Amino acid sequence: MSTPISADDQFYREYIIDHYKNPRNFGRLERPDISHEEDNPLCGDVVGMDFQVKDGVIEDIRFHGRGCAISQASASLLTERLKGMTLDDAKKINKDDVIGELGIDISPARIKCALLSLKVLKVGAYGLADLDEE
Amino acid sequence: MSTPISADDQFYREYIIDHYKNPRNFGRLERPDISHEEDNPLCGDVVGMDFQVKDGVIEDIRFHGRGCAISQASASLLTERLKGMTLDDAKKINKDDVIGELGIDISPARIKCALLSLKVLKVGAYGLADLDEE
Amino acid sequence: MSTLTYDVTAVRRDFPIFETGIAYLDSANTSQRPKQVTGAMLEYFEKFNSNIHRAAYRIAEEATVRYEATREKVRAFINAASTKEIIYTRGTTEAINLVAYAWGRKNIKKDDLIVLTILDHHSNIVPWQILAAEKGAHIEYVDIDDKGELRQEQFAALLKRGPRLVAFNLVSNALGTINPAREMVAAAKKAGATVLVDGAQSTPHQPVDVRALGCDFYAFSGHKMLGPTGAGILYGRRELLEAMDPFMSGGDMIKTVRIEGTTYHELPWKFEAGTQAIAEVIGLGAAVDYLNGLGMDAVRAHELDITEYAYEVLSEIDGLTLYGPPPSRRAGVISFAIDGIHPHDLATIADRDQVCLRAGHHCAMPLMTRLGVPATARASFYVYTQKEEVDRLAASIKEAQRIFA
Amino acid sequence: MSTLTYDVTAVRRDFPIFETGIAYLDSANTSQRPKQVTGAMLEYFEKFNSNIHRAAYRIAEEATVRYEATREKVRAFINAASTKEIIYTRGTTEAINLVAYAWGRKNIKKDDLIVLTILDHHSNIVPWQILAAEKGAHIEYVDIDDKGELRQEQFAALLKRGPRLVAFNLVSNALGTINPAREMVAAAKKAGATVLVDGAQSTPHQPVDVRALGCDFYAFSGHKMLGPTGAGILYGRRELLEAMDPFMSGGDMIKTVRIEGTTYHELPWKFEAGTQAIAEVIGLGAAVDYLNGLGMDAVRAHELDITEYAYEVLSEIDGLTLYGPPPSRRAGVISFAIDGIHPHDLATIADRDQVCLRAGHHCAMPLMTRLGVPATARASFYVYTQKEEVDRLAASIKEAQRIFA
Ligand SMILES: Cc1ncc(COP(=O)(O)O)c(C=O)c1O
Ligand SMILES: Cc1ncc(COP(=O)(O)O)c(C=O)c1O
Repeated sequence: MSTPISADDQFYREYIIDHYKNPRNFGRLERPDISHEEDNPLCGDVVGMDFQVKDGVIEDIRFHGRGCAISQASASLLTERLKGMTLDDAKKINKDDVIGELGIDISPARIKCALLSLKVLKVGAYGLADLDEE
Repeated sequence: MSTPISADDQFYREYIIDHYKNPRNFGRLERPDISHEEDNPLCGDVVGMDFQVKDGVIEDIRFHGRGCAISQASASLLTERLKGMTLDDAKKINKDDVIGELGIDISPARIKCALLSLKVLKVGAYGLADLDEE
Repeated sequence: MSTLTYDVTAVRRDFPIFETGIAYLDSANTSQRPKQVTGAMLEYFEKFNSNIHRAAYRIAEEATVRYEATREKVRAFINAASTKEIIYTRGTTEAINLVAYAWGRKNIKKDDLIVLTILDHHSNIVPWQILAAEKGAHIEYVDIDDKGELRQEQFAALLKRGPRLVAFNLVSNALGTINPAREMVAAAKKAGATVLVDGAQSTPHQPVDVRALGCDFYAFSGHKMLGPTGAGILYGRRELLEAMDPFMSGGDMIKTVRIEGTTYHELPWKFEAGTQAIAEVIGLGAAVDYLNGLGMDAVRAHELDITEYAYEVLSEIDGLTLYGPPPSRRAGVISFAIDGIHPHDLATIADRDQVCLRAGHHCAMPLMTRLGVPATARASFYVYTQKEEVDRLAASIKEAQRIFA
Repeated sequence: MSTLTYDVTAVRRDFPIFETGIAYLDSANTSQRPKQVTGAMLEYFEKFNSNIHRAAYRIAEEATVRYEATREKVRAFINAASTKEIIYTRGTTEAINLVAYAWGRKNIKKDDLIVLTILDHHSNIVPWQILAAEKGAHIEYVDIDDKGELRQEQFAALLKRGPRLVAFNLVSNALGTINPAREMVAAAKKAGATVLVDGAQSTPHQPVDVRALGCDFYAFSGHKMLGPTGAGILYGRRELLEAMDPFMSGGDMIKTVRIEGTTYHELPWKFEAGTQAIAEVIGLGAAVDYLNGLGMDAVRAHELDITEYAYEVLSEIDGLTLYGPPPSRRAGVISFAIDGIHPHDLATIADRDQVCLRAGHHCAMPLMTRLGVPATARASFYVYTQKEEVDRLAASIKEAQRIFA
């Protein structure tokens, strides 16, 4: 076999597993200003986010969903980053940021998992229909 | 080139060219007892035959049509054979007889040309719909 | 030929891809192809590459003979009555769509009932949904029991309602369930239905006899049975095919074309419009030869052997749930789940060990909904699968459990 | 690249079939394939053979990337705006049928006018005849003049009647006529018609720019442009494709399938149901690369050179009638007849000299009826054709004349 088994650990780094098993900001907000959910029908991943916004700042945020470690850890990481951010700054977050934050080498087949939470943000907060069309 | 040019002559033997250029029994009968025409739509060959039958014997026969040397020479040869034959005997003529009479090595692509006149006989005189189903 | 004499090592030597070191456990998705199949295609490309049926020169005759020879091979392989009943398609999906368009639009009427099953592949669901919507017909789905087997009493009840069409797969690609197709077809025919059997997962893996089966249509894909992509088969009973209008139209499926109108070619060519996948059909013929060389009974026995082994090995893993019936009533397909690990993560980790494992809904979303899971992991086997590959899968699962511990 | 630097001998070295000694003069029927194309297919079969879009392991990702890469290559090759507009089909025939079913059944209404031409191939006639019969629409055919060129004044008159659809081939496969497609499309669009261009004979032989052309649909076959059998292309303008329902349905073209109903995948996959011809699509990508390597201007220049030469050589033969326009206004296709010798007999005699010549109606029966002949002989050329092959054809013709003298 050409790839040693230890390569897996590089891919599924500990903090990803940690975010997957102990998701931050998991749950729902009672009265969100924005609430949006997206799914990836091909693999069944679901991510939804509730935002509480005041004066253009994301004051609180929760996510819910189910799916693979990549999609759920990526959502957890994104909520951590978004909390306290202005919507204007949040708008600037792009694919590379999200993938960079995951810090792993994502194969084409899994990239949609990694970007599902970003899609929720973009569509939910800015009404962008298609991530590819930004 | 693997096949010498003289091989053509073997294929298009002189009597085939002769039957093609000087077809025997060519034309129409005024009051045929049986008259039938078939075409080979793929290559446009047409052969039709008029039969005059008395007491089960083919007393006179004419063919008409157009097409390649194989189809027309084969029709010409077949009429020569049929003239004076009983319908019962004519019924026994099969593919191998017709191909044998042509006396040449016919490729699969041209076999339909060679057998068109036989089809006219079978369908016209016996109502067989499909030569393959005999 | 018994499993004892089945020489999987010799078989594997015919598949150059195994030199890459992969453990290929996704044959229900698409199979690998032996060099006999690619060789037959290359021979066409390099020795007699030309179009068929149209030309008067020798290489085109050779191509036509080889292309038509596959039809006879396939006919014999599934024991159809005539080569006129063997229609080339791109695969199962096109075969079923052909029936939905060319038979369905003519024969399915408002308020007609179509019976499918919850085990069916999207390719045997969506065409009927579209047809039903167009015609105002209804669809009912036969459910499964806890073992993943069709609820025959429910099927019997549906038949009482006089369905116009019954369509189901002989083997489920998602669970591996082997349906009692012969009994089901007989009951459906008795109830007056036209019956289509989706043979995508049965034809590659067990002996098939469409006449014994008694169905009206039978569809399968070459690429799942060692053949190349791009070639598959629709078998149809001659009376039905004769009565159908063409599906696609254009070159080759016609007898005469005139401004005033057109007459169609006879069977099977009536359904083969335009230049066909010639090289691929020739490759499919080589695949049938290859399978005949192994013997379909031996193929089934080998797969059963591997499946029993895999079932045992996987059963021993903690936190692993197996879906579907016991090995003796399933084909070489095992769907499973691991507690706390999403199938996609498992597949990704397995991939790092060069273990090719499928994760997803297996084009059977209604079944996934029924099972209450978004996806499963699936290992599937074929003529070249060896136990060592199952062991590699088990090792990958354990590695995933370590990472996610 | 000028014709002077075009090195046909080097090109021919890429085509192993020429080692058999054939003079292949039937490229309008199907082309030969270079080893770069078969090599790309073999690489798939032996290194990353797997299904696409469905799996999470690396070889499947590699297959998916290669498969989708062809889409971008094709997009650039015909200068489409987006890969969403590039749909894989089996060939031109399936592409046109797709439009006839998925666009035509929705948009063609009773008493609508469809304008075709007498130069069209059956694949661009029969689907419209069937659709017109189903809908109660009418078809009119633009006639040709004595040179085999479309009568533009008649076309203009038909456009005044406000056709719903205009469909014609850019290059006639039977006569080689290059139609003034840009002007025709512009006029048809101005008249409010939807326009389909059959590019089966243009795409392989000259630079194509679908946006400059301005048509709504453009169809062609991989197997006529050095690609394998089994893969072709439908280009469609995005708005039209978006508005269309799917053609075939099943695996992969869906987003979600539920018992209650189904949602479809986005473009281009909405139109690609079931396992596609993966190896063949990858081979088609290699064919596009190969043609780009030669340069399509150089390809056209080379073919023009051969065509002019052949035109001259054939013109000198007694009793030979040439059909169609002069070389500068035709593609590398020459249809002809010999007094007293049926085209089939000629082709058979040529075949004895290993000269592959087509004889027949070229799937253009309405044109044959119009010309008043049952069939013609046809020689057609491509990137690998050399003048010596034309000389061999001339020798075979003279031999046939000797035999039939
Ligand atoms: C002008 C034209 N249109 C359509 C076709 C049909 O193409 P295919 O047979 O590849 O579907 C052909 C080729 O035979 C053609 O020459
Ligand atoms: C049971 C079943 N039916 C239909 C299909 C569709 O086959 P294809 O994708 O070759 O058209 C498949 C394979 O994916 C299958 O497993």
